[in-house]
Amino acid sequence: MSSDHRVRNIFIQGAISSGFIGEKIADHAAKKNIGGHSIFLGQVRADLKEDKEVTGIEYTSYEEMALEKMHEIRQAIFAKYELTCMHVYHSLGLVSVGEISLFVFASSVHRAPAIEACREVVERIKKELPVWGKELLSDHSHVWKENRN
Amino acid sequence: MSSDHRVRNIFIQGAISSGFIGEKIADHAAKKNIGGHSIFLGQVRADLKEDKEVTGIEYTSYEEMALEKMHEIRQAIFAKYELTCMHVYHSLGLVSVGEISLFVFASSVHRAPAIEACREVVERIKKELPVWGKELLSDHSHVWKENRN
Amino acid sequence: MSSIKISVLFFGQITDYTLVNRIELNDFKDTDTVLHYLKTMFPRLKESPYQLALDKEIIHENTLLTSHHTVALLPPYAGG
Amino acid sequence: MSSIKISVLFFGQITDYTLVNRIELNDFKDTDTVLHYLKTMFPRLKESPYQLALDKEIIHENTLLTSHHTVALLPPYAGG
Repeated sequence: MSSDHRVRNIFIQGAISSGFIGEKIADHAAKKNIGGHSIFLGQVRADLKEDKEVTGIEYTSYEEMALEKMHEIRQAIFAKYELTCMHVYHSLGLVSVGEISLFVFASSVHRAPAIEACREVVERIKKELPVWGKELLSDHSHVWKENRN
Repeated sequence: MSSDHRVRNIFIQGAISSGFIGEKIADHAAKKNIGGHSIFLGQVRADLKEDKEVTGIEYTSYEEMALEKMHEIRQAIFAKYELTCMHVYHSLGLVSVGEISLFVFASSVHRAPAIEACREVVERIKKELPVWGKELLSDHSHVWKENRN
Repeated sequence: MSSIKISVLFFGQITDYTLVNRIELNDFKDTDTVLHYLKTMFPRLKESPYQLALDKEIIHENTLLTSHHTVALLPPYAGG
Repeated sequence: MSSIKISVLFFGQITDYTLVNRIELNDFKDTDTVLHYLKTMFPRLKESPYQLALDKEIIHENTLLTSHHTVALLPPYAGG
């Protein structure tokens, strides 16, 4: 089911809404062996870049490669942690400041595997997925997002 | 605001709904310096106890003491981690299998403080808050929940 | 000498045999005396794990009581 | 000898000066020859950090090309 061999899509056009996140949480009420969920949400910040405020990020990806890589990460995480399920969503296109662009959701019987897996997946996504973010500035210029370690 | 000295209530009567969680996430769209949210959700499992299935947990607490303790934990966490804000909700009364009884929500500019603070708060809540759970079994008997480390 | 009036609170599995959440006691000078009395009243307390709180602070030693003190018997926590 | 036809994909900040996301090239025998050509066409590539992927796999050495190969120039990732 959750740890199957199918390559899944993770990309969502535009921001990930809080309603969507709430629905995904509700979907797990039927999984009666889950004891803990760990969720990470990445939100777009109004950083100052070259003295101008970031108003949003336009995400692009080498989608085919990203989905294959994500599949590989997923397989590795399921091999390493005893998870009930895991879901990953990443935005493409424009996400405005204050909106959510990354949603990682791991669940397990006891809490530790969900918490550790969620954290590791976030780190791997940021390091290993071919995704780029064009930070749009208040004067309509742009800079390219750089990830911190 | 978030790191103030007021003792806040954390208790919610009954289960914590996915709609409530979605709303709390949406509330943070206005905080434009947040880059990462880390969320932990505790969900009631249909464990087998004495060969009978758990159908729900009835939570009770020494509320006054729990709120003081939670306030102390909160102050320590804000002193240790650079957080934008943190929210904690715990159920009292009946929470059925598949429903959520604990919601910890930490946010920060960069992801690491939110992730580490969320995890530490969950561990401290389970160890340090005077809360008890009566696990109701399918034959109307009960056992008392014991936390694993 | 005026009477010392204290409250005793029971929680979790302890209420399975105390059947009440709270009792009021008069004229117990310290927490050891209270515990001794409670163990007579509720023999299962002798096999139950619990911590003692005095006015919401965990105590590990016998402590003198004054009026309006609240003693609480706290079985192992199980929140979350 | 039949012609070798490959695609080259550009991403992120590299597209600021390539202005296109994709070009098709004919008769380049290996990835070094492609890179040499691209650096002539887009001099800013010489100062840009990137990794090279051949058919979605990162490569670190010069690699022979055959038709339908896809070469991608990937600047540092910035997902999340």
